[in-house]
Amino acid sequence: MMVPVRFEWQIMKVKIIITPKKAVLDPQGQAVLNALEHMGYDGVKDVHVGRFLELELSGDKASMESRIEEACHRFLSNPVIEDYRVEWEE
Amino acid sequence: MMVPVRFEWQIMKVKIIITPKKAVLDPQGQAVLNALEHMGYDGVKDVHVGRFLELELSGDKASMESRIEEACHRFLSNPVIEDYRVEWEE
Amino acid sequence: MTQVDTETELSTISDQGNASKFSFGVLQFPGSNSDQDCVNAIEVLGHEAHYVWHKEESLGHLDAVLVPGGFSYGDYLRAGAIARFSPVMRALADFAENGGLVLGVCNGFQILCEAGLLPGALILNRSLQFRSEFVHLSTVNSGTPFTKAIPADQLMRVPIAHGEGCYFADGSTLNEMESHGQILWKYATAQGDLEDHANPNGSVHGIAGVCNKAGNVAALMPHPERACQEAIGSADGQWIFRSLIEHLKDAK
Amino acid sequence: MSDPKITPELIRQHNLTDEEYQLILKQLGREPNITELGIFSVMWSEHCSYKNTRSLLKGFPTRSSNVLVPAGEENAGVIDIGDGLAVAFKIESHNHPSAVEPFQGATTGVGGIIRDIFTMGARPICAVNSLRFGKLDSPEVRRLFRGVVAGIGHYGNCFGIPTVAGEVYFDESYEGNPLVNAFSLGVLRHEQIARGAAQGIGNPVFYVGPATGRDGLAGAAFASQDLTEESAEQQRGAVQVGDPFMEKLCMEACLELLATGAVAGIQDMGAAGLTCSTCETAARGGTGIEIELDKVPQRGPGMSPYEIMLSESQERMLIIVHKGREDDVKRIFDKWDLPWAEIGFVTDTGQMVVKHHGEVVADLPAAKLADEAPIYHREAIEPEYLKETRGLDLHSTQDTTDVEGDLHALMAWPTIASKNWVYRQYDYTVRNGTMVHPGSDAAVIRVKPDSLPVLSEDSPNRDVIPPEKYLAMSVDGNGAYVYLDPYEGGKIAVAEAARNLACSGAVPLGTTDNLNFGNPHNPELFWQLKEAVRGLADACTYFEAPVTGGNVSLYNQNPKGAIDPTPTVAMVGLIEDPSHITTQWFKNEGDVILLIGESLDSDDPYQGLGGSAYLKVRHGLKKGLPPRCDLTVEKNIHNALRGWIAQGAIQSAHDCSEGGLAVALGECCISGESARHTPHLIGAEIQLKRAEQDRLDALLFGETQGRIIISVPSVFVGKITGQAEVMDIPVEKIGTVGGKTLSIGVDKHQFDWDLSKLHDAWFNSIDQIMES
Ligand SMILES: Nc1ncnc2c1ncn2[C@@H]1O[C@H](COP(=O)(O)OP(=O)(O)O)[C@@H](O)[C@H]1O
Ligand SMILES: [Mg+2]
Repeated sequence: MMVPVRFEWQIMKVKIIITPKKAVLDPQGQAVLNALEHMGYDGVKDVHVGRFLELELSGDKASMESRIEEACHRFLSNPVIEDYRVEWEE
Repeated sequence: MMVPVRFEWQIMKVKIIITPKKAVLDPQGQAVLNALEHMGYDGVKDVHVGRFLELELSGDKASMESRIEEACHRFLSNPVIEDYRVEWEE
Repeated sequence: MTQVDTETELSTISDQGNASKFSFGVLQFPGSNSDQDCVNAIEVLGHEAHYVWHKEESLGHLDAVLVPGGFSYGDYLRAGAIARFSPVMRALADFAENGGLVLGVCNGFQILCEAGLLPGALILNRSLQFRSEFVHLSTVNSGTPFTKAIPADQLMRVPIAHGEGCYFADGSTLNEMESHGQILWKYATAQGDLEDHANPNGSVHGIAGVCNKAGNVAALMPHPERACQEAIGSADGQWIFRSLIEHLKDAK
Repeated sequence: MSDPKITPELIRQHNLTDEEYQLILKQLGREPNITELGIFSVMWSEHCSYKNTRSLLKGFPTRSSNVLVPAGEENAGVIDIGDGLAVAFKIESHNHPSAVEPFQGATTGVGGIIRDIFTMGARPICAVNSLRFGKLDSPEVRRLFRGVVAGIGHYGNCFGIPTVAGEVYFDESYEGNPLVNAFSLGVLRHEQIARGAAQGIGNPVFYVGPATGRDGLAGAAFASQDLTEESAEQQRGAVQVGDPFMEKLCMEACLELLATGAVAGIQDMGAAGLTCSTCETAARGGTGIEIELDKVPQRGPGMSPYEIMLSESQERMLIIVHKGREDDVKRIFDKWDLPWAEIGFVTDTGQMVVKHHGEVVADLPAAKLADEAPIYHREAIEPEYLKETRGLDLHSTQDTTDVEGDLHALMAWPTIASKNWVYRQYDYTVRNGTMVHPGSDAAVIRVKPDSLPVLSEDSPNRDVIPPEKYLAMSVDGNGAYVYLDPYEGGKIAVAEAARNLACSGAVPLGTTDNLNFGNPHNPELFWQLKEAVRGLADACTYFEAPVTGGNVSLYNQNPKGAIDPTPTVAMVGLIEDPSHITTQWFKNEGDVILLIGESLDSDDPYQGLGGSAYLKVRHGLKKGLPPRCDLTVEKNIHNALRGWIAQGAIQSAHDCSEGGLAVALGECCISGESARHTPHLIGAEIQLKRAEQDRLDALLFGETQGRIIISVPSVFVGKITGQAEVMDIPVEKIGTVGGKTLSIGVDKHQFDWDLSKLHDAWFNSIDQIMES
């Protein structure tokens, strides 16, 4: 049985953008670049391909912030090959 | 001899965020949500996983804009199952 | 390249009877799919294999652990990223910490890297496509528990089947790995040359498999467990398992 | 929420004709509501009811002493393979979804067929695929091809099932309407056969698998329409996404549950999802079923009964459980972290009752819905175009003057070229069972004890270790032949599959077919269907390979017209002994090359060139009559070949198909491969005899049926030719294996091909088109 929620948490959205580190091969970015060139999109100089996550959260923002940072570092990105960036939105 | 360029092309960056359409199953988002729950991140209510592209462009912004829109629709995203959003940055 | 008749040598192993049977654990995550092949390979070699469910918190008594291939948790997010938080992985880390032998294959390699038990990471193949084909492996360091039984110059013909098998580690990590002999296998041509066209996924330096600094945890992208009988195309994968068995025997 | 009124417009949108609507009124004795209308529309679509084809399908042979579950009874047929073991296999199409979204269309196609197999209680052990696309010079075709192959690969790879064989043809008739036919085969013990019947009044009905979303709404109805650009656009909201990970868990959990004995009936939710599974299980059980939609897990809020009932969300199963055994379901599905819900129970009313918020939203007679769809006997008229295609006069095309160029062109032609670009994306080694990988005439799989589903604790067979079994399979179907002569083309599809099995050392067990045709309302297209089915049926009967199931996909047309009529035939065979497993490539220098079968059919006015790859590639023609298929001769040859294989006399066997003798010889020389970039090239020296009236191109590239190239150690040659004479089988010594070239002499002419060049043309052709 679900217990009805007692008091209003904030509902937040957070966006997490994960991109390959510069030193790491980005075969997807390269392939997209080549394909764009091939198709005649000649103003495109470089392409990087990464992952995008959107999380919906409820809770207290301050504590969420540090937990999300931790999740990004431990789980959502792999620091050996990826950088991440977190963008909050209300 | 190279003739110096007469007028400055703009160097621009554009970010493209591609996400599964709301009505379409997002098993990846679901898997990440479950994993976060298991790991004790209990404030997370929903997760969507998409792709992120960063393009470096040179050229005239106005014409680039329409070309990038076109590329998003034709090639970079799969309009059958994905939505995309373009964010410009100078 | 020497050809050794693995089938005959195999029989000498199985002939030794129950006394010297070792017990291998094969981890099972949701989405593991080469788990059964690992068990099959161990049984072909005359030893025992047991599945260990990912929700287990202890491994029980095992001589060695195999982390199998597959798509644990659908490979969602990143291959191996979710599996490495399974309860059994804590037990595995303890087992490895105490010197236990751990061999990861394919998805198992990805999981061990994600878990930090092995250096580096595996990214998308440079072709951006899944690759399923036989490759030749050249053994770089034959002085480890995973390679000691492999005869010098013996190439191993084994299948690969992966979409994210391009090994990456940064320069300083690679240097360190090299100086500790942590690079175990590289992709080679049929003649044993380490040429780029033999590299099916773009791995840095053509690396197919590595081990940790202590030398008791190793993994590779190719599937030796799917190459333990001529009937299914090759028995060369036996060399790796026979190395483990030999090592366990020596350690007794 | 008020239901819309049932208007003629709405009825039409549901693809129901006026007569069909009248029949509904009669069956119900009242007007249906919108949910009920939706249910009728999917149940009476061609996809679910076979209303246009049922009368034709009756002509198929469906029984043999080995058939345990015949076609049509359950999700897939089951055939005995001895020692208490059996196989379940079936082929199914996902053509239209793949045209809309190639990757997801293909994944869900594979997922669907795998579900059909484990629903029978079998553990799926391999997958096979049969594909047709337009010509690869179009970027759109390349996009579809790339997406479909990646999708098939992805599903099988992630699920952990080897994809071991298949075929791909490229022809302009498939432009905009690709064919994606997926096959799967599973194994089980006889005692493990599961049934899709809702048995036991009062038994609870469980829903297992992921939540229901608005996916693939009306997909079954969609599969039963002509594909116009407009409909493709409109249907885009309907794309289903496959989740092989989920299905893998679902299968493991279902097999585990079946072993507990708690299951009274099990059925997958495929096309028409919850609708089809509830009313079919009730119809099979002779019972009724009642479900409450509030209990169905739902992905989004506010789904209507109509949407829930018609959703085609993937990877879901319906399980009827013996009362009192509910806990087994909960325990096992919780172990696998899978969602489950008890949504209803079996009744004795014969009605399918659907409730939503406690109110009845559908109350329909289950058996009528499932089994009493209208049946149509469509009009069939021999097509006009045949007058023209039969009018081909071979004399109007010059005999070849560039044999070397011809062979290069044929070997590089995508339909003939190596499909390694395709199957290198498929995991074909997982499960340690694949003995002959993709790239030979038929794939060979071994069934070992661990291939079988878990056995129940109290089975009397717990301690019985079954022996290994060896299965071969091949899928075939040449649309051009069927286009030019549907009856003969249908026969050839079956004969070629049987021949591929014979070449690998196997005896046919059974067949499953997918009928990919155009709009059946068009009498000419219906004639193609009718004639092709007749050909398939005759040949299946002849080869004693009963049809155990299959699928019909009609309305395959693009704005330019219908596809070439394309029945795809997947045949499964049994190999008695592992030493009989034979592959197509030459092995040893010095072996003698023999051609079994008449090198040229002297009764064929087109000398084997009608509908041939050669005419198409070198003269741009799809004309003439296809080569004739003499089933008696064909079967004789297969029997003889298997006999010689069993005697250990044969090193390699490869049949002549597209491209004829020269292409087959080329393939024998270059198709062996030991690893990445490690082809096994071995030459051959051939000398052919030619009668005066024989054209050179016909001799080399004609597609006369019933021909097999074997290589044999010289000590066996006398024995084979002697036995052949007794059996009245033409066998001719045509050369020896060895050397660095393929060289063919005909009369005084001598033709030579460098093997590495030939290999490059053949092996890399598709890769070059796709990756440049
Ligand atoms: N889509 C595919 N998937 C897997 N294997 C394929 C596919 N297409 C072709 N193959 C394999 O390539 C080989 C040659 O196929 P094909 O030319 O159709 O042979 P045949 O003419 O003998 O029927 C076969 O082993 C076949 O299984
Ligand atoms: Mg063949």
